[in-house]
Amino acid sequence: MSVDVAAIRAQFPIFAAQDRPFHYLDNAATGQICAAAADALLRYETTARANVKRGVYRLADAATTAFAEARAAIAAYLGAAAPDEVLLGCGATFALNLIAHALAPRLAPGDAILVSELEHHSNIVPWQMVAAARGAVVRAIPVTEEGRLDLDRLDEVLGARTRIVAVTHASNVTGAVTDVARLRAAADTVGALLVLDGAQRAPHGPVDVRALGCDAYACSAHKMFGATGAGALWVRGDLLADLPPFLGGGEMIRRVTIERTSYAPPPHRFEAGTPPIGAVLAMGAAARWLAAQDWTALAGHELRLTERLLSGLAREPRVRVIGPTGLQGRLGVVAFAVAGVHAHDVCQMLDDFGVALRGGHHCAQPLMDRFDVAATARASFAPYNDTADVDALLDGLAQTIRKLA
Amino acid sequence: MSVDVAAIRAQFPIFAAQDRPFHYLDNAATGQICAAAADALLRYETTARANVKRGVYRLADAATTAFAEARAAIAAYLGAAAPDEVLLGCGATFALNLIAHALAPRLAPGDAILVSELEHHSNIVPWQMVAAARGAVVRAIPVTEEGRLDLDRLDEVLGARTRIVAVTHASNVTGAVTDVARLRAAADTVGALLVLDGAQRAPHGPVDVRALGCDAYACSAHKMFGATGAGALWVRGDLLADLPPFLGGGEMIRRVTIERTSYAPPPHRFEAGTPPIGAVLAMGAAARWLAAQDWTALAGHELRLTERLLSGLAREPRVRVIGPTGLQGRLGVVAFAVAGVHAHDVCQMLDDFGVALRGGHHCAQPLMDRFDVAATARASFAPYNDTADVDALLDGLAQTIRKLA
Amino acid sequence: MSAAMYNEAIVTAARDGRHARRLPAPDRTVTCDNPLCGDRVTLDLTLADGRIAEVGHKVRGCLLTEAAAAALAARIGGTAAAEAATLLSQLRRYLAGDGPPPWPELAMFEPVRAVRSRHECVLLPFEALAEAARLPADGETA
Amino acid sequence: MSAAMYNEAIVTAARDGRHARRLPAPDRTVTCDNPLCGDRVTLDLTLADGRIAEVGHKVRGCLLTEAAAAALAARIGGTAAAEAATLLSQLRRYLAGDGPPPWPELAMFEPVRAVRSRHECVLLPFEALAEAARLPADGETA
Ligand SMILES: Cc1ncc(COP(=O)(O)O)c(C=O)c1O
Ligand SMILES: Cc1ncc(COP(=O)(O)O)c(C=O)c1O
Repeated sequence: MSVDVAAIRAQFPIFAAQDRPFHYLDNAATGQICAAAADALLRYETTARANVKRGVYRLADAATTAFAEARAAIAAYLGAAAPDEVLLGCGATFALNLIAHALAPRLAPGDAILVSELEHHSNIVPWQMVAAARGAVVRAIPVTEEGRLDLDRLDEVLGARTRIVAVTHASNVTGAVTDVARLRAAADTVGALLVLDGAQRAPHGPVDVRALGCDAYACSAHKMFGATGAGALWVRGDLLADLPPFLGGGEMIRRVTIERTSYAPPPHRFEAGTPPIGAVLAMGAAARWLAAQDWTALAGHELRLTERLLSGLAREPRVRVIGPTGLQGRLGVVAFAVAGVHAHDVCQMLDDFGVALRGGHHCAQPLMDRFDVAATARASFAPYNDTADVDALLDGLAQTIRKLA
Repeated sequence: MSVDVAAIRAQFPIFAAQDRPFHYLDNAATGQICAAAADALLRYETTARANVKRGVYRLADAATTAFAEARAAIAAYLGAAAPDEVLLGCGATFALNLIAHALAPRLAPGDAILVSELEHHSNIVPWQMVAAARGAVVRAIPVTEEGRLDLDRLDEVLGARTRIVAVTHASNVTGAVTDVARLRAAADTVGALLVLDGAQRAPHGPVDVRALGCDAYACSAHKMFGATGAGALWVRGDLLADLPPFLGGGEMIRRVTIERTSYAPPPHRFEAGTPPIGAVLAMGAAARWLAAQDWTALAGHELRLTERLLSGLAREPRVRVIGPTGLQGRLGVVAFAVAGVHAHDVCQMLDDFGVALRGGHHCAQPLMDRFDVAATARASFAPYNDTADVDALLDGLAQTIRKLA
Repeated sequence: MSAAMYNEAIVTAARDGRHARRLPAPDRTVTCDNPLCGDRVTLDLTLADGRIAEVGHKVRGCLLTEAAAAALAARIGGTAAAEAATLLSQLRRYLAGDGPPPWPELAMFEPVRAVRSRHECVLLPFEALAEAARLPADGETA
Repeated sequence: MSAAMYNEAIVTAARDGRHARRLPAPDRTVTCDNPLCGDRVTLDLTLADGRIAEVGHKVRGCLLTEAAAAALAARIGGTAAAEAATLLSQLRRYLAGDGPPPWPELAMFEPVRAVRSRHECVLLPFEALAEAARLPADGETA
């Protein structure tokens, strides 16, 4: 099935704004905003701005309604049982801190939290903080040579004291997609909760949190073609009802006195203060845009680009790909190291070719340690990418290697 | 000095977008966005979007630079000694939670945190949470009949165990501006830190944190004519250097292993994950806009509107103003109760006159308890308001009272 | 138009003070807060054979909440406690624009349907009722 | 153009391996990480009479960091340790577009001035030096 990339690009304002070659391959760091999301953001901020949840005048009521509709759209995209299971905040990092903090009281000294070696720091550090506060320990699922969770070795790290398993749904470095069913089954054997970091997976088609069987799911609007500054945390309703709040402030309370405060029911209990209203409305619009696409076609398109890139890289003897070399169970995220050329220099040189790549540790230092590299360059695909993007990368890389290696 | 309100309105896109009477008097809940901020937001999101702090390609470098410039503009507006003393996050509520959490380790059981009876919940609940975690207590400065901090009674609540004084710079209900110099002197007698909630004061002209002598200062972009979803926390440099992080995640670390994490220096240590980039750039533009205004003229303008409103309300026997009836040491925030008509009904009726007012407890329940009212209606002024706004309010209110009281 | 919201039926209902008092010996008492605005309804009930006998309410809230509480109190006597949850969900759906109100007189709230931020004002007394119905006998919440 | 950044002077400096080794008995050792990208510079120094005698460096970083470390090591011998802080701040100002570089050969970093995200790559070895100079004798950080 072929994809009309020009038609997709027409829905992303950034492309019209570029006057030089623009091969944007840094989608894992941030996606481009779709027109629908940009419109929702701008319309709210410049023609309909009012605070939500408290005002009764027309503008305030409209903002409150729009906010609820955005929540519903995001909930539908994630497959939540009800909109109120979705908590809105300022990003995936915030969402992961929220769930870590809210689950902390369930941890006793000696309990374990299981993450993995390929997690983003945002799904490691919050758990380390919580573990330190509660006297719990953090363990990590090892990673295979292919850059996948090594679930065959789960026994080594999952134990009777494991209370929480928190792993990514897809790696922001290797692109590997997690076998959630197997993890869920394993977590069940010890009664552990399963938290998924969906920051990378959510931009690649509808999520079904109930089919996945997880207990919580985090994602970030700016990677989902929404605006910067919003994110969502889904939590299974019955679990959510029991969780304590994270931030304190306006909108999350039932009753405040100087001595004592009681809290509102979810989702409000978890949404202190004025939310990032514009970015949330944009996230709602982006979720609707994402839900309306043909993901069979788009996923195929992204994987064909991945294949083209992987085979091009395979022809460069100095290049080592960190991640699966096949196309099964992976997304279009490809990290690679170039012998003799540092990732920053690769990315800097490629900029001259209009190619936007990310270089560094990608907030995944344990994974860099696992593969004993200091940094890698990374290309990551979105529906608006095409073969010209891949070819520009490969061409620029060949020239860079000639010049600097 | 008179103010050219039409010229100011021309700089706020919302006014051109209204096709019916629009008397926006809910500025204490959220201000309208200025064109400069809207442009910065839209330009970044639709033509220049890239993640900050990690990329080397042109777009990413430009975003990183713009982000640093926004930080510098906000720092300048607040009077910070250096841009890196300003931490960027998603709002004042977040900022207050951050500072509460970061100061928590300094509290021992039996220590006290001093807030006040007129605080916004966002400057009460975080301290209650921290106090509960550390075995500390929260006390409150009482409020006078005029709705001001009763600093004559400070002795009753400030003690040798008071470690932190956290009060608002200006009340979001009564409009009273805090006598910071007196509080600072009192805090010094017991060696307490002074945290100011500047959410309401910051939209009314440049702040000078060093002249105020506070240790930390929080403010919120959406009340400062920026976008929703950003806020800033200033912390005195030497104090900041010693504070532990709040959220964990990407961008705030120095080195992560599964066992142990070390943190980056400020401000990065306090900015986990992708920041709300668009809203921060808009906040920078708003800070520049605010800094460029003539605040002698604008403050006089806002107070003349306040005076007109207060004298109009004084002519309604059913109306009781909660707050100072004079113009000294106050901002243009006026809350009032109407005997026999609930605040929601007042606000609902006024909507028919195109008047946008807020009704409710304004996230200040302890203050409502202090004055024994369930809810009040509140009008709050910005530079773009004029006497027609005040007159529409007074006219609508008279008709509402006739109909419903 | 907001003025439509203050139609005669609503204003009259809100002024209906017949049940606006605490009961001396309620079987169940529930207080419900609207967390977003701090308004509060306290409902006292007596029960006989699983049916609601007497009702008293105390409202600290707007005209809509007062009218809803009065309308509830005027009609609820004799209703099976078990029906409270259905009543609440039908009223919620009605306000959301879906279907008729559970009782014809609640159609006075028609103008409120368009204003989402006021739905909770109307629902609050019915939420208190539903919560009371779920309580064990002699239950009390604060 | 990014290619300008990889001018001959920088590439040559980066390949200058003369001091790219750990010292056997340093008086001071400092490791500096770039928190944003994880790159790392380790600097070993020996001192004589408050002046820097020998330098060795180990760089895990990009060409710019390598070139900066090599340039530092090539020239620093004989400089008073107390000057390290000045050196760092002058280089930082130079990159920000303000004034000349502290040493003429550091003008090879001219093309880096326009790319803010790479400034830290050039500064890192000089930060390590400034930190080493602040240490008490025999100090060591990790
Ligand atoms: C005095 C005061 N503090 C804190 C806040 C909370 O700020 P934010 O809107 O950023 O959550 C507000 C506004 O709601 C306020 O008025
Ligand atoms: C896997 C993963 N988790 C979490 C995050 C953090 O999300 P945010 O950008 O919302 O801070 C990212 C992106 O940076 C990511 O790739």
